[in-house]
Amino acid sequence: MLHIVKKSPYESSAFSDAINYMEQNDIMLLTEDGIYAAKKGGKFEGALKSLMQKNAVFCLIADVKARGIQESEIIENVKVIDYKGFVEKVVEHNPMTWS
Amino acid sequence: MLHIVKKSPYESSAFSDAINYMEQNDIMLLTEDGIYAAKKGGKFEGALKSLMQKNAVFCLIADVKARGIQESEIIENVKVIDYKGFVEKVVEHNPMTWS
Amino acid sequence: MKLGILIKEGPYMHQAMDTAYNFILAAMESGHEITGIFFYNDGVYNRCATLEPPRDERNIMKLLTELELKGVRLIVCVAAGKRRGIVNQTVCKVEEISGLGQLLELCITSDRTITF
Amino acid sequence: MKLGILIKEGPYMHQAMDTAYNFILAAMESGHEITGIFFYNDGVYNRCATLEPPRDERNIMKLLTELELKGVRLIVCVAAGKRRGIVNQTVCKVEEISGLGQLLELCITSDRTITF
Amino acid sequence: MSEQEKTKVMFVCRTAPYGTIYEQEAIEAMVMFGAYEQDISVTFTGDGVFSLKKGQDTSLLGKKNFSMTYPILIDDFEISHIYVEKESLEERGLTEDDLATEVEIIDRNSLKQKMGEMKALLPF
Amino acid sequence: MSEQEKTKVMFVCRTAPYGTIYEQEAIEAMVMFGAYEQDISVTFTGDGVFSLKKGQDTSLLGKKNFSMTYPILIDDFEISHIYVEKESLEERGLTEDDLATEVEIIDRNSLKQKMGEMKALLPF
Repeated sequence: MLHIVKKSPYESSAFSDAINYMEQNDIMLLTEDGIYAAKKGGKFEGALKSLMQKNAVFCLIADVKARGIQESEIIENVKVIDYKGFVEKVVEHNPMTWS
Repeated sequence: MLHIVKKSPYESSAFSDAINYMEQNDIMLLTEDGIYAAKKGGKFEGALKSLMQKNAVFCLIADVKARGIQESEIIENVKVIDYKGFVEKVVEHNPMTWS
Repeated sequence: MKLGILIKEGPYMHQAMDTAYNFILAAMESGHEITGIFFYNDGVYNRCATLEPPRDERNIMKLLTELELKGVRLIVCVAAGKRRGIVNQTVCKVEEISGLGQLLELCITSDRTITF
Repeated sequence: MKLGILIKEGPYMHQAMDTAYNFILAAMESGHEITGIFFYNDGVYNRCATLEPPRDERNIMKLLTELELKGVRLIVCVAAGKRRGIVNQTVCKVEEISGLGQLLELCITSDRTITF
Repeated sequence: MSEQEKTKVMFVCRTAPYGTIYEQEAIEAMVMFGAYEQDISVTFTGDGVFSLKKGQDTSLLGKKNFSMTYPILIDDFEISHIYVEKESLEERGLTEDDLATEVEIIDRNSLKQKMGEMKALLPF
Repeated sequence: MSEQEKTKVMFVCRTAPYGTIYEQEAIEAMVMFGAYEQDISVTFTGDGVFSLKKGQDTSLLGKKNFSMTYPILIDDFEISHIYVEKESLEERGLTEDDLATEVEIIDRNSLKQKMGEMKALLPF
């Protein structure tokens, strides 16, 4: 499954709820305000790194740039993709949206 | 000040944000989905009790009843008020809404 | 006391308008004056004239119109309304549409401004 | 692949419709088929015909109408629409209004259903 | 229609009732979906479990009490399963006795597996 | 108008930009309020501090980049103060260098005091 997280982890439980539901081979896409979970030095860096020991995490470049986050500020191993990459992930995995 | 919390503490940061902003003599009103913070046995019972050592906490009876919570299930010392009581609190304190 | 009301959420979607309505009734019963209700953000949808909720459900648009008949001033933000399609043709009463200055006016003339 | 889209949030208020729009353009460019866009909850507001956003801002209603001209089917839930005032007089195109069965139909006929 | 041909759709209800309309409009969709002879299931997780709390009385709110619909979803509206996540109940201090209707209480791991079997997941 | 006669109003911005419209419509209100010669201040706390992150580029979203307005709020639009809460910045791994404009970074205790002096608080 593809778990899409679109709320900020600081104000919503969407991110932690999604983590709770991730199985082996599942992947996560951070979009909209969800991308704050991927920012280096934030409160959720540990949770994301721990998730990435088993699951791949992606974030949407359009949302990253809009929020003024440079690619160098994204936690290592989080893969940056565009809308076409988003489509590919949906083709590969059944999506569930956490908002 | 009167801090009005209207989101569930389980899904939103509104409750903990409001606590961070409470000064001596400030009071809190739990309304709408905020009233889940006042339920006995829930995850936020400790945080609410610790807050109540210094600040008074109220909850709105209409929201409590709608959600099937009995008055006996409300954490002790949380005062149950009706809409007229809500108005009185606003008259006594300048309101700030956390949603 | 003079109370100003700011509504930031649309009807039905959030409970905000329902809570505000019950609060306003209670305030008026207790003898307080409502200086006005300002609709901003999705709050402007509360004054869409074509709401048709199921018969066993409250009609928020009509409840607000009843408040207006009791003398409560309703103000729909023109900018937030245009962005969302709440304009002359769709709003309950064209006279309700006004600018953001009215929100500041509410803050100035009310003893308390409360946001729902 | 056949992709069905569910929109649960209104225009401008949430980013949902913007993300969905960019996703749909990318999917079509990649050769996928959009089986339809179903508007539910506040999503029905996206099809309000009277939106007038500022000139330097995107017009979500028009962007959706362009998708429709490219063959994408738009479906506004009749029940959610009536509750919110998005009815025959206010919706872009009366033919778009339909029942919840169409959402299930999308789930059945699409390889993937994605919610925004 | 044979079981194999049916489309498996799951409502994933994550929001508390009354604070927003999501849960109410989710029920309206469940009731309609039931008529189409597919395999529809409903899951309550996170704050969604509060929707099943018994004793709801909305008279002071002026809103409709829609919790009466849950007990008849399976028999009258052909919903296949109603699941409630054990961990979410526990975190909120709720037990089976708190629930307004009989449901299948299952743990998160079993739920993940069921979600993996669905053709479409509809979050509310 | 003397300072004493002015009404003190504070915008309390708690939401991140772009995910919702709150921050954009808050700015639209700030800009209008500035014209009325009252004492208007703006506070960024919680996720609101993300609104001030420098380098915002919304071209791929198709949305308007409204962060250009912050640097001119005080000079061009007569806003009295822009406050940013220190604790919220730290929790999000942000420092003064990350901000798009010069603002008053103050700690939560000082902010509470300022909030207590307001006639009206407008949360966004």
